[in-house]
Amino acid sequence: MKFEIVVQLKKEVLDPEGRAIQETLGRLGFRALLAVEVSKRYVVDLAGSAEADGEALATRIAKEFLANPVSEIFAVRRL
Amino acid sequence: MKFEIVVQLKKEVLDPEGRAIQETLGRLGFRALLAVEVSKRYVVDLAGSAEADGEALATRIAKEFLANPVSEIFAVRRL
Amino acid sequence: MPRIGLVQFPGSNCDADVALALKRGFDIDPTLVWHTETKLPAVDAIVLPGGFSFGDYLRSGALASHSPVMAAVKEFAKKGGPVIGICNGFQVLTESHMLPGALLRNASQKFVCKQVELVTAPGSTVYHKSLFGKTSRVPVAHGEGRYYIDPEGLKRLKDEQQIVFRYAENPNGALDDIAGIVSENGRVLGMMPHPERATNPLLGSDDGLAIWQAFLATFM
Amino acid sequence: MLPVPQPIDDTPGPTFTAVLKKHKISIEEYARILKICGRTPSLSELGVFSAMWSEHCSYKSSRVHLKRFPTEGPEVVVGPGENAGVVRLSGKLCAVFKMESHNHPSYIEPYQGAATGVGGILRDVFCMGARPIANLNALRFGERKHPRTAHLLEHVVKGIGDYGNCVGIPTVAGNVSFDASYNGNCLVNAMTVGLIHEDQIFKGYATGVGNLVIYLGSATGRDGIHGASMASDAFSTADNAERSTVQVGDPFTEKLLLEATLEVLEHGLVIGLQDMGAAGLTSSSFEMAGRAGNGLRIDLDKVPVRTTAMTAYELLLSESQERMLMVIEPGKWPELQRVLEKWQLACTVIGEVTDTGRVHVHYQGKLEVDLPVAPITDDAPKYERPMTPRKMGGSGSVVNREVDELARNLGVEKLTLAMLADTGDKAGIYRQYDSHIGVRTVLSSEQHGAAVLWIQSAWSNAGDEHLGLLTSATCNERYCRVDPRRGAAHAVLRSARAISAAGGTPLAITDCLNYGNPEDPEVMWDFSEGVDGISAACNALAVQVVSGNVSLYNQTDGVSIAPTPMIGMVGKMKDVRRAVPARYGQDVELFLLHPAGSPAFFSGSLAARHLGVDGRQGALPEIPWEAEREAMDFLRNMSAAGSLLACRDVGDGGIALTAIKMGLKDGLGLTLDLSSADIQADSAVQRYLGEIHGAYVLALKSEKQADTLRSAAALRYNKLSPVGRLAASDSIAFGGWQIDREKATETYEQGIAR
Ligand SMILES: Nc1ncnc2c1ncn2[C@@H]1O[C@H](COP(=O)(O)OP(=O)(O)O)[C@@H](O)[C@H]1O
Ligand SMILES: [Mg+2]
Repeated sequence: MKFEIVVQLKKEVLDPEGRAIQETLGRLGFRALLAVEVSKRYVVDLAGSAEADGEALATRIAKEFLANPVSEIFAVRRL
Repeated sequence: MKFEIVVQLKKEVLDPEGRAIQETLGRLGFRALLAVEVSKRYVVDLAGSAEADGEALATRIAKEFLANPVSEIFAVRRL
Repeated sequence: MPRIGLVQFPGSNCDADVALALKRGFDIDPTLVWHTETKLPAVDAIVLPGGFSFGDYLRSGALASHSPVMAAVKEFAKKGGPVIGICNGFQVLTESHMLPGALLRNASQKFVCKQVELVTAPGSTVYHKSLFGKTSRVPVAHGEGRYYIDPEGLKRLKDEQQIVFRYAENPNGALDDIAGIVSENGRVLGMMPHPERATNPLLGSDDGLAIWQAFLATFM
Repeated sequence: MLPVPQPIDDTPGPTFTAVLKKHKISIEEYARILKICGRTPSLSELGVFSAMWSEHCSYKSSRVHLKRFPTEGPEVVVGPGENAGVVRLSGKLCAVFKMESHNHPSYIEPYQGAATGVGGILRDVFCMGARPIANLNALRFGERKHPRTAHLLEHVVKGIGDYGNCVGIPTVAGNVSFDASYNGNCLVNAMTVGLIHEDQIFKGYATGVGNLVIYLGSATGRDGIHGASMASDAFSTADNAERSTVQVGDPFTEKLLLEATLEVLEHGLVIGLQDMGAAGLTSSSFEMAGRAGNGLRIDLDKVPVRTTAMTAYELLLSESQERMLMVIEPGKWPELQRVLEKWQLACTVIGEVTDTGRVHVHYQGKLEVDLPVAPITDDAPKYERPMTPRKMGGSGSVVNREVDELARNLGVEKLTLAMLADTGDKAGIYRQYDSHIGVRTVLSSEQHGAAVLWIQSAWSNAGDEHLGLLTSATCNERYCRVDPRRGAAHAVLRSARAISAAGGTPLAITDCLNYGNPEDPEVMWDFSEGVDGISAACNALAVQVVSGNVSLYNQTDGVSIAPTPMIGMVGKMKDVRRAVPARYGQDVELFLLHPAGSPAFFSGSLAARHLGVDGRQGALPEIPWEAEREAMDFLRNMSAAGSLLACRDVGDGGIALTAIKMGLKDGLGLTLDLSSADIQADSAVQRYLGEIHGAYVLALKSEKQADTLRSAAALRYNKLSPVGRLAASDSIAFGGWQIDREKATETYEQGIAR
């Protein structure tokens, strides 16, 4: 059972990487590129078959290990 | 118009981060965790409204900049 | 007097060290070339120095490889002009496809700074011939130095004798202990270790001088 | 436009009390604010006071004590009070340096907290016009087994490394230790050393009425709002609400800012320049105006922002990183823009210098701040907080006996291994730092002693082609807990010993005084004792304090940290070819240089801590100043004569641990026999594992041995005794105890941050 966990910076937190990519591509002529946000995506494969349990476990993993609550938020999605 | 571009290492390339996460969680007792894949996710916001154009541009950005064809693959998705 | 172009990207930070090494070791004053230049000045060879061009954002070397100056550097190399890329410069070379393969995050996932020993592989370029049989002590300092290439690519590198340096002790998980490779024509060298930092025994080693010497010998 | 800024509602009551509390402003301070304003302040103005009068910016609890530091000396060019201190190295060549804490932010978000700490101290140094050439970091974490320690260590080190490596400044030395008192409050102290020409030192003055105020660097977001007041706050683990104020560092922008700043200063394009550090735009504008005795008009609508709907309050107090405030003559604006564009940096005119002596801030058609500068910068509150001497820990001999007995019960071999693990191999830390970039590094963390940098400069005196700059940072918090005064003196001494052991002469220090809650009279007493200890040591060694930083309120849930006056020292040597490492890799005879008859002691020792002895117990022996000075001179002479192969000052775990570590990383065993050394000890355990003032383990070049012994015989206060050898053997033997070398290596290398 696979889940996707996307971990991204909270809206207000500076994303220097996204900014650098956007600015550099802008200078290279990609004027249509208005913004770039960078985040991380994890795909976890979990044993067992009960979807609810799986989702709970994926959420726990995201919360306790993958995301930094100080600056990041996460979203879990069944694949 | 926003697109998600997910970039990840090719299967045959060692992903030390995924492996480290899995090992750490395994040691901590998360036995149900069979595998972890890590990838980078970019959300690009593009000016203009023609979906096809947007998708073509997002793909071009992914192909020319965001992914390295030697070691990575990518997927583009409209958000 | 050899004319060497030293390319500077925003975030390059070993440019001054390279200039100092060339000055102290060979009394050469390189010409600085800013990344926005579309044409190279009249030079005999090009150095792409180490550092964190564009903050290493996206992938190290990726954004720099699209700089205007890189089109000119590619042109230069296509005509047989000698180029050396060190550390981030090597990453720029692979990202620009001027050298095969890719440099990935170290297997340890950590930045590593230490002296390493480099073993020169056999081959027919100036680099191979002038350095073969020596081990060179040269420092590495990088977070993304794990050389990777697919099996066919590796086979080609070996068949064509494009591998120049191997680590005696692999610090980053590089495939086949690869620390430095050269283009098929032997003119473009990329290496992770920093020969500009190994130019005086007081700084830990002067084995880098022979590497610079070999670079100069590609065109002198 | 309103004639005065919109006043807050200060009707006495719970709401108003809460507003004051949130701003950490006392009722008395508020009365003072009313007087300064001559009316009720606006919320933005209250924010300004809160930031400017925070402990962090105003040093209100510490100022009365810091006056006692010796700050003037023949080589001191700029003392405390500027962005960083300056000391002369040779001719016109000067070193600029400062240490700063980023403790609280690093505990909350270790990676970004540590990274932005490095960024901040770098800016302090380069905004004086100096090129940074070295970073150091001094770290304190909770006990090794505490659940948060490993996480904090890993991320702090990564944050420091990623930032410094990217900017391209080598991290050449540091210091780390673990103690339960830091369980809820780690310390991250970062230091930067730069080089400058004496006549080109730049100060942050907003002079010249009509000159433009320029904003340079990253756009402003809500980062770290209230950060300046947060650093003055004792946070409780129950309340993590402040977690949203994380500042994110961007070392790439920092590198551009560094190059751009040095370029515009070199071209004489700016008149005043200041980093927007703690309390961002507020402190930089008030401080720049204050130093020049001028006023400023600031138009917040012009400030580049990266998020929407920011209030004036937020814009004034944001601590977004990698920003600078500059003052320039209007005529220089076009050229300035050209330079900054090359470095891809945004710059904007946001105001001008006025002759009003006041700061006026406008935003969205309103006057938000109208405050006089001088009363806020110069007349900030200053407290002589009550102090109560602590009851000291009694007799050292009681501790000596207790440790001896406990050690023998546990087994001396076991204790030694435990101490080796505790002070284990720091390679896991320093290998993550680029230590060679800049091609000046002769000795760094890898060689275990003070760092030595080879400074070749056109500004130095002729004949100084091999000039060396040495630097080291340290503090022993266990000593400070036993005796806050001698402990602090020891921190200065230990840095001086390390620098002398490498062959250098100490020049000056910076400090980072990390203490607990100053409202606790015993903590305040610790602090005052610390200042006196540092001053005494500086006077004894003829070095001065040229810069520093105070970090108070290092406490969690009512528990204050051990007093930790971190000392960063800079020294020099004539010829780096004579620099002496603290490690040695070959079979060699060892000698102990030590004050004759000096006592080994267990009070505050590593052994005592391992054996669970109460850390406040005991007493530190008096510091033998004459002997210390004589030994340092002797070492410098021996180094200059090229007699020393290696030299290591005796530290944690006493002579045995020091000698073991001298060869362990190179796979060497040891035989150590202290029977010919002139050490006072009641037991063998104390002799070998007890700690000692002013001692060094060293190895001599064989052809210089006879000469060295001869000159040592003439020493008045010190003895040089043969004490055994480093040898390619499988065992470590001392005082009748024996440890398997491989076991020791394994224990040591499990080390730190693997
Ligand atoms: N946080 C740190 N950053 C950089 N170097 C460090 C750090 N902590 C320790 N070191 C270096 O490691 C070496 C050994 O540290 P030290 O505290 O002297 O331990 P020991 O005496 O146990 O070897 C020193 O050269 C020191 O500069
Ligand atoms: Mg030491």
